[in-house]
Amino acid sequence: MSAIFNEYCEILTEFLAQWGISLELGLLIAALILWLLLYIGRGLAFFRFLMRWYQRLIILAGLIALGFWLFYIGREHKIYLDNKAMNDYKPFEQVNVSINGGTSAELMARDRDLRKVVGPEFELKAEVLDDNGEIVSTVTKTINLGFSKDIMINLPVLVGGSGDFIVPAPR
Amino acid sequence: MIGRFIQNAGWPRIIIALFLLGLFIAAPFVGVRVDTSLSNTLVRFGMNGVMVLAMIPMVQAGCGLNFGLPLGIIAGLLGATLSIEWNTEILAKLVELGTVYKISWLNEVFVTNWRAALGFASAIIIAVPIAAVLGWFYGKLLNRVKGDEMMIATYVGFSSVSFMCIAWLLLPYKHPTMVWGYAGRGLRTTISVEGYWLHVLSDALALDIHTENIHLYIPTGMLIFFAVMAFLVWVFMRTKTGTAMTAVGSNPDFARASGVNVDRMRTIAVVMSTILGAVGIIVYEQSFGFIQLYMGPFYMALPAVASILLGGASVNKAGILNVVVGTFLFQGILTMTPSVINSYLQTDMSEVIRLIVSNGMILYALTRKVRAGR
Amino acid sequence: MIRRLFDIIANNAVPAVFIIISAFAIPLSGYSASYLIQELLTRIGRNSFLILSLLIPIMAGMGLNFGMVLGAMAGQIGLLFICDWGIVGIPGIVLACLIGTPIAIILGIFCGHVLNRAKGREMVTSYILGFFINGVYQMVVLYLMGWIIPITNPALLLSRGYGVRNAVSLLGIRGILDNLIPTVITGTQGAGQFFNAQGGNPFILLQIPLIDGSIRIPLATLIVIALFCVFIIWFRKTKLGQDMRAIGQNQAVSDSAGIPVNRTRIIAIVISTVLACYGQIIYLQNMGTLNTYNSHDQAGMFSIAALLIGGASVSRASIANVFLGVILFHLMFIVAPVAGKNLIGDAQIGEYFRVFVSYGIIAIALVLHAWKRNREREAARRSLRGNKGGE
Amino acid sequence: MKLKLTVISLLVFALFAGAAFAEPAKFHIGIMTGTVSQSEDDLRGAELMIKMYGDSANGGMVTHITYPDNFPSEQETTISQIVGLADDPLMKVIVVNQAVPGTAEAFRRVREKRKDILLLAGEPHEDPGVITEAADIATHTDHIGRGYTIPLGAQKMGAKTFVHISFPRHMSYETLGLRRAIMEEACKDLGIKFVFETAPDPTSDVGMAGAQQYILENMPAWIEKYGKDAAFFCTNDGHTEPLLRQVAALGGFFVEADLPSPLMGYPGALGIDLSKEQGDWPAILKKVEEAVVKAGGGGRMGTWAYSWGYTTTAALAEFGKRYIDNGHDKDPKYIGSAKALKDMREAYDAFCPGAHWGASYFIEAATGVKNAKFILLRQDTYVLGGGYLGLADVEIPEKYFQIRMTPVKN
Repeated sequence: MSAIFNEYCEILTEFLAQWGISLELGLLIAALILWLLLYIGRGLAFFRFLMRWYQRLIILAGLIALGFWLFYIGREHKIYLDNKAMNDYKPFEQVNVSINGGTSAELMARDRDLRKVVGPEFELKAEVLDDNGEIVSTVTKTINLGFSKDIMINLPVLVGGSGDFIVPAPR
Repeated sequence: MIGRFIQNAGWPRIIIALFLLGLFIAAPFVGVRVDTSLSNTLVRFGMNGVMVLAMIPMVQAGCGLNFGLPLGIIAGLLGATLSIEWNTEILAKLVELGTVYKISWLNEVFVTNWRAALGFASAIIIAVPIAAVLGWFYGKLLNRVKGDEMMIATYVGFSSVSFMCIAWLLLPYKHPTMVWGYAGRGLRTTISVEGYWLHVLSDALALDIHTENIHLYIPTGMLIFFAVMAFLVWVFMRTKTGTAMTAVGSNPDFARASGVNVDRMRTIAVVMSTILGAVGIIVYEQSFGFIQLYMGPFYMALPAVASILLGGASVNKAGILNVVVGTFLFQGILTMTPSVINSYLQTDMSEVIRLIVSNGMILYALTRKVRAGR
Repeated sequence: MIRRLFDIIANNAVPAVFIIISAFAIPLSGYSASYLIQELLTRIGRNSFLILSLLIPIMAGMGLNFGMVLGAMAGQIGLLFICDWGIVGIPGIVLACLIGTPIAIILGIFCGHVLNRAKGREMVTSYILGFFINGVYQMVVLYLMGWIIPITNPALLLSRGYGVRNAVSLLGIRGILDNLIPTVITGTQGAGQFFNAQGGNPFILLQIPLIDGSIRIPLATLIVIALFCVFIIWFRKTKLGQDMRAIGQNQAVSDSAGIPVNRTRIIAIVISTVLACYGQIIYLQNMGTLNTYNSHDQAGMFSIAALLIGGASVSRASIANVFLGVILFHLMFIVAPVAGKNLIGDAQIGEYFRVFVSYGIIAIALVLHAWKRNREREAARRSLRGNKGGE
Repeated sequence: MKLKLTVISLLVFALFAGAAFAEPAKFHIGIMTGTVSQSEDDLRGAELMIKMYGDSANGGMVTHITYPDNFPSEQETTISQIVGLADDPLMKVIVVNQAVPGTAEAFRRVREKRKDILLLAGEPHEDPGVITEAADIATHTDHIGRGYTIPLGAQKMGAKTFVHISFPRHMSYETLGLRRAIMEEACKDLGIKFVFETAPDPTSDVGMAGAQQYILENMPAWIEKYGKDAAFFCTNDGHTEPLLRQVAALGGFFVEADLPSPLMGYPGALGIDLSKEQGDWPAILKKVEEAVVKAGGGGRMGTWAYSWGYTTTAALAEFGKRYIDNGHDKDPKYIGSAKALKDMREAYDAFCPGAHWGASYFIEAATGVKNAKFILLRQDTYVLGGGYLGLADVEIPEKYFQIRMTPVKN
């Protein structure tokens, strides 16, 4: 059962992806259309303000929840990538960072760069290079931002494996 | 007694008057001079008074508030610019007249001493016929759209202003102080009246006390001019035509039944309003010092409308007292709020406060229950 | 017969004049067909929602709702918040609508109450109301935001610590709805070139041999607008819609028939205000920049002008009027300045001419309508005289 | 029926419109400026270009259009006008001066359609980051450099005190507020006393007349207080006129106006009739100079010899023309290079025989990042009755780029 559902989700994702719409968004649009249909189906109940108070309350709560959800999934975050010394970690000669598979930022020692991501979660891939330009090590990490806004990631700490690689963003 | 007074004056006026009084009292504590503020209020009262007066005939004749004031203003602007354009010619003509009729004092008095006054008078003399013609057409138009005058007046005003934008560029003005420097044609956005008739009314008989402790300036001439205009309107409203006009405004059916030509009365009222608007802007300019063309007159109707409403007029009833009280209160608020509130709060909120107060007043008047009519 | 002729002229004069002006102006401007069609499509997507929001108050006999700028302001406040929080994409737009809606409802109820106190003068009252609320809006945005209302993004906030900047860039939601379903029309040759310029992003491609160049179609926006048109058609048939039309015909009769006149009028204005709020959000997502203190200024003015040019009157307007109006009015906007320049050789005269026409046309349309209504009233009075007299 | 007819006729017209004119010029330059009532100088610059290179309607090179007077509310028109320029297949350069709000969006739309058009913005109203993300090059008066050069000029002229006249609204503008902060710092370094004086805002209720009156009345007191070796500077164009009149009559120095031009303040202040000069800048300057010397202000009052708006329109168009002529459009590294900066300077110099321009790239104070698409320009100050001060080539010390805007202390 769940296998069929997963497959269906995949097909749906692929189908939506050709227009650049993510699955969540597609579901949102579907929900909206459904809501609109129901809304018309209910006739003028909403306009006449004849609904019982708890029905209104539920709708209100639903709208507020929708607001929070939109806030959560639609937020754009600035991700500062910092290749500087912190704690005992030394900056790398060069490190290439790509976020969500996008174009990679090449950071020399003591460089700082900026990338923007939309949504609460992103995948970061950091490739550390040596003097000859060979990839020494690759680290992939999924980071969840939750409701926070901008962050700075200290790459030496991240690659070094310590947990506290997230630093407050500069203002 | 007090109840009656309140009823007569109306709460909004009392509140605003108290607010204004409060501002005057608060002024010295935030470092604003009361005497200069009072002088400024009086100057602005004189500048705007005649334009507010232009509301009366139309309101009384039942044409509603004259949102089409820009039409009158345009006539005034034409008069003002033409008087400068032809300034030398006009003066030369007068000298010629003087020599022909052998009136030697004419030359001396008019051309040397009264140069500015003559320029000012010529501006008004040119503007009035233009205003009358425009007003006549405007009146004819408004007669066809009874009931919708105010909205249509607004757009007549707007479109005439934007039409004149083209005209200012194309009219064959030549005078070097008025046309654009490079091209040698087309009028400038602002034209200085310095050297022509700057402050010709304001400084006439003006009381100017400028000592260490007191800076008081009273533009007596301008105030007298306003008083004369107000008196003329007052007299006119009491003539036979004037009373007929009022009758048309308060009950058109009754007026028609008693043999008054409603449309004619309305046309006369509109012509009068337009002429007063034209004279009003010239008075305004002589004090302000600049003729503002292009989009300058665009929103000029709103302060005038707000003033008369603030003075207690309604959409279909207005008198001289409404004009005097309203203009004083409105201009007083305009002068005092920026200086006092800004000094107190250290911000520039005056513009916003003006928007809210003036439009709030108009809104209040429009939503008041009106006597059954029309 | 003569009256019928007069009616026909009064009903069609405005669109006819515009078609004639356009007929001269389009060739003079020298623009290519693909540019004109592209611009018109963009403007249909951008403006028609705003104009459609005017229809319901007209139905209820309240004239042209100049108070729609209230809704536009509500929409802008929603946009300011999502910009501050950094919400982008479709969620940003929906969230802006969600924030704007309650503000628009409150403003709409206020506007409805005010207009109920000014029956017979709705238009001029709502016009002044727009100015009044604009003052309040400026107060809120220029002084309270960042001081009492939390706004922290330095890209929005004036450096003095309170008040929002004059121009706010809406890059996060720019063209999001328009490009949701990317669609393009090209001529037979243009396709490959356009595909290259796109960098290989997927889009729906239609080929029409007549066209040179490529035309992007804001398909999703057009679908939203189409849905909204369906809504209006449906709404007319509901009980509430019927009530509104009855009130539009005659208030006294509706009142005695048991229709709550004042309440229904308020609902009409509330719907219009909320829709104007969404309309402004759609408009600004296309524009890409928000002029904090000016973007709403002309929303009402231009929407009304477009509707009137489409052949609508103060008491009667249809969906067809909206689209014809958008096309004609904006065609004028696009070609007039350049045509004026090519004709007279002075760019600014064309510009002033455009401004003059947009104000003048409202004046003419209002005059024609009032004139016609007065003639009808006069005729009615003449036929009634002897029975009751008066109105 | 009616609707159908109109739609059909519309389509017919649209097809007709396809037929464009035939042009002999190889490429076109589109120029957008304000109307005369908005900004006359900008428009006259465009007219100069039409005179030089011909109107594209008659086979020349230049297409000139204007943005609406009411540009804050009518962005839509501004945008479609600019995008309309890109409809011309020969269009290779678009110049917008001043780049009013909406220009960035218009440029983005042009970019989507045409990658080959050079987009130039003069005096952008939008933030540097916003405009340069869309435009190729934007030029702006150098509010940072002039924060140093104006006090330096005052010192060279012999001033001991520097009086900065402004009001809160202007001081809340990023550029003006920042310049004030830099001036204060520069004065400290140059050994000049810096004073801030407040005057009424002309857009407030006192109006222009009241604001000018205030300056006229207060100048004697200020001269008395700060001495005859005080230099005066005001941020508002309206204040300039009475200030100039009083400086000429009473003493003190005036380095240059906020938007310097021989036409800025001088004709009004000294009653100069320039109706015969009509756009001949050297002649205008000469006449203004004579009037200033006659009024007793020789050697104490300065200006830019050529108007900023006028030169910017012309120079940007000229830069665009050279860019295409010299084949720089083939070189992707050209924009942002030292060569481009030099070429821009030369384009400006081309319209200002005798005067020189200083040009530098904009550096964001908060991040220290150089913006290679945003060029700051300043013209050498010309002292009437004294000649050029040589400020254009002055190197601005690094520290002034780090200064942040500070609140005004009254």
